[in-house]
Amino acid sequence: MYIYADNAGTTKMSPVAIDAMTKCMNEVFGNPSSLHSTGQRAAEVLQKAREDVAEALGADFNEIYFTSGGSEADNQAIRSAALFGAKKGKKHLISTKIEHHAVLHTLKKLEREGFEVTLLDVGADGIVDPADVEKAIREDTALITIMYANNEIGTLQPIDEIAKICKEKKVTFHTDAVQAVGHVPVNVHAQNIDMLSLSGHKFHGPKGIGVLYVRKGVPLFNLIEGGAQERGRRAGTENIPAIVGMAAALKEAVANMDENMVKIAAMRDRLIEGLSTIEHSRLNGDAKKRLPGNVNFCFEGIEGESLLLLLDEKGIEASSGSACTSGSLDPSHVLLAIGLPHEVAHGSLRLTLCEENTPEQIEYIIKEVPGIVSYLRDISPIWEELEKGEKKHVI
Amino acid sequence: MYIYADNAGTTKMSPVAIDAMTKCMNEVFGNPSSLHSTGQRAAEVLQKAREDVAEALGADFNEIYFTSGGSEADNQAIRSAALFGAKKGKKHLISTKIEHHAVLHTLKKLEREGFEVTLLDVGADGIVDPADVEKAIREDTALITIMYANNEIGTLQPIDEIAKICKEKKVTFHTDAVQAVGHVPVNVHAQNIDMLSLSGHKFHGPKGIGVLYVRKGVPLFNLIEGGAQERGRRAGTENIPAIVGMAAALKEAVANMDENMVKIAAMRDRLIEGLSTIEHSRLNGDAKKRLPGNVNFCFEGIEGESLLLLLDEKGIEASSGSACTSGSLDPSHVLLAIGLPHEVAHGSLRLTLCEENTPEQIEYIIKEVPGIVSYLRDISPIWEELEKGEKKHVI
Amino acid sequence: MLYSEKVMDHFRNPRNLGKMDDADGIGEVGNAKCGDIMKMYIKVKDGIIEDVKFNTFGCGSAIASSSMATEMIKGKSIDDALELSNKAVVEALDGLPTHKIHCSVLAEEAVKAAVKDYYDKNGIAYDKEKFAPGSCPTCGE
Ligand SMILES: Cc1ncc(COP(=O)(O)O)c(C=O)c1O
Ligand SMILES: Cc1ncc(COP(=O)(O)O)c(C=O)c1O
Ligand code: FES
Ligand code: FES
Repeated sequence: MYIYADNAGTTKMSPVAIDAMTKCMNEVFGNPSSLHSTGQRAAEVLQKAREDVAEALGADFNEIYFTSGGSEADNQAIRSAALFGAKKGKKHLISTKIEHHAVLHTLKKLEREGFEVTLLDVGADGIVDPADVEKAIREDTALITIMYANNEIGTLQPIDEIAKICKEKKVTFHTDAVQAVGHVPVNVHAQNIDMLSLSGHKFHGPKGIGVLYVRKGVPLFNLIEGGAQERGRRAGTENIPAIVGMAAALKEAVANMDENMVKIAAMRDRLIEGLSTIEHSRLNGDAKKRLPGNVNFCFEGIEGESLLLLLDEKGIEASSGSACTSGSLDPSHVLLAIGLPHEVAHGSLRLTLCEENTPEQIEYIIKEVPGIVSYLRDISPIWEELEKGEKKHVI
Repeated sequence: MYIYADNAGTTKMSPVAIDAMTKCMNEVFGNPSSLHSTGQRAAEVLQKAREDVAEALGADFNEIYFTSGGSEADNQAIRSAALFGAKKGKKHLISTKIEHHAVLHTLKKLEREGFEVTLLDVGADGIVDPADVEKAIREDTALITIMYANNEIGTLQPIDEIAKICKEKKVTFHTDAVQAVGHVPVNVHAQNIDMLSLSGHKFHGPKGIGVLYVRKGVPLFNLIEGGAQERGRRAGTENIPAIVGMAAALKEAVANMDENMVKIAAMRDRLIEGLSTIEHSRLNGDAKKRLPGNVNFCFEGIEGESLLLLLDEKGIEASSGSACTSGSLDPSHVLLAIGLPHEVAHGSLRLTLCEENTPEQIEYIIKEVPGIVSYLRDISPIWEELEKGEKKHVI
Repeated sequence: MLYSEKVMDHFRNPRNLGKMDDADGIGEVGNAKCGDIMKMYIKVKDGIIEDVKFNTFGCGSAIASSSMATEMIKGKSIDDALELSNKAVVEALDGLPTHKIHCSVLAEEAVKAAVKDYYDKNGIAYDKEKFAPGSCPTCGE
């Protein structure tokens, strides 16, 4: 059996998106800045895609800026809000400890440039408390950036409450919704979101394309200077085929969202149930307030990478918060933030599902994981100590 | 007849590139950072494409950084060199007046941040004098950035001489080769180029993807922070399909370059000859030291946009340095830099050819342009004054 | 498409195009430096604009705006012609892109300049205020 269960890493493009994109590459190759028919045809297609994306987000089309992906959108949003804040003497930024590196590293850099950054803790459930957000706000707070849904443990943050606080306190609010858009309902206007980042390849759209939504009236600075594309805020010839492919995928995702959410969440819950029978395991992140497709477990006494490689042998493609997968040796900052000790954080497994997965696949995973976990524990000196009682079980 | 003659604006993707990309979207959808088979397959494909691109440029594969296009590459190269220069107290940057806005606007922004920028003049032939470059170098010069070939008038700059000067004077040299790569020979190591930008869609590859080549040992700073992709220097999930499509297009372009250059230059020269018979017209940029496919003319007494629209009616798709086409009212900074007065600079026509164009198309253009120019002159009050002798002809 | 069908129609088939040898008033506005000059000729009889012609150096919307403006004032009284606003021209053209609005301003000014020339030539007194050299909203000239 072959099971792709790493949909938070990236998704397979939907046939609808591939078709839209291929058609575009063949037929709408013009540069929308060109005056001739081929260029103007491209401009029309671009406008249509912009309107489709705006509609899917509950935004106006002129609040949509196409970027090269989620990382660029995060960088531009945060840097922009920081710079405009600094102009008014506001140099304080608020975020959480569980953000994606595109957010955390941008904040780290701004810190070196003289900004002050408050990174809020999250609870053991992986969720930030809106009261903590409110308490952290200062006179000089320029931006609050908090992710919509976490990419590792899938927890959904209380975006509505946080956005309301930001609105009351008149602080710009950005959310990295890369993992959320296309999977759970998002409506930027209704939810009072000022800025939002998304990425095409997380909902069966193409890679290398994303969106930064910026509410009308919120100033935006350029990360990439040059031509007057995207109303002068993002230079570079527009990537029409990818934009069209993303718009098609997003439309499809939103149209099928209700149905998919139910179907995927059912598989998720069965998978959580099945893996919970493994002793000294634990589900990371709140069991209910999480993305429909996210399952994240820790198994004490084993290390994530070996688990992934053995699963891969069985045809199960998953990922891990484990350091080794990312070239760094530190365990996941997200798992540490929810209070896991280092040695446990190393033994994590992330299975992220989509509507293409089947209940049969879930049963197969439930059948295969325990054996692999046992095997790895058998060869693990840590497990030996734990079993002998020389060390205490943490979970 | 339908003639696409705006290949400097963007090109139609080659079937080889579309196939490579579509195949990739269907089969190699993994995230190369993922450890499982699908991810590792993507990592292999990425590495192969990196090697192909490196080979086409005469670089090592670990000197290749994939970006979202030419603009991003230009921004990153210039900002990076400026920042590393500033660390050593070097805050002087040298460039020319005819660069692309991705370069000029980045320099303008750095100027506001405290850098000093020298923009060199070019001759009436649209070419910068290496002696001027040498004279402009100071103790505190951090970077020299000069384009390989101009996007409006197609002039090829004396890159070899300039790079040699930079090497001797130990100043980092970047070239925006967006218009050159795939069209004329480029070899970064042989030519002593430290940094080079290119963009996929200018040689029948996909949009939204480009390359920044950075010689080993030249430090590079991140424009986009986040994940550890591109050896930690450019965050964001790798756009494998576009990278593969670009690599395929570049390979194809390089393989056919000798043949295409001869074929395209012959059409270019015939087109220049044909348009030169129009009175009070002039070719912009050196007649020989120019891209094989670039033809750029000014016609006194007329305005570029109307010319483009009427050509489009005849099936000829071209572009103009005319302000009106770009949403700004200033005429092309390039045409002004080669000494054209404003009113003449408004009447420019850029025809940019590729190997898909045919000699029949060239004859058709030569047949159609004069009539349209006459018509526009007939209805132009400026032409009336010129003809009555109330104003002097400039060209 | 950048331009509406109306704009393209007036651009392709400009109405009242050409010079007029026996014009009663000629107005020229714009400036070659910024890429647009309009020259408008009017023939006036009993306060009515009997005929109008124009020549334009400029972009598609400049040509279409001048064409539309001539159509809108032909056969009208001078007073009516002076009421012609650039807004009306834009509306009649089914809209113009934002950065092209100034072309319609030029059309309005060309009409005014032609009328002013007619008044000057015929020694007719007029309210100078109304003809204050409108500075171009785009370039300020
Ligand atoms: C010389 C030059 N530099 C940079 C660019 C920007 O490339 P891109 O549009 O791929 O960002 C272009 C093309 O638009 C160009 O011609
Ligand atoms: C929460 C989150 N933010 C940002 C990103 C970055 O998106 P991209 O890789 O498209 O730049 C990702 C995915 O990698 C993500 O999961
Ligand atoms: S007169 Fe033409 S833009 Fe001002
Ligand atoms: S004449 Fe150039 S914008 Fe109208």
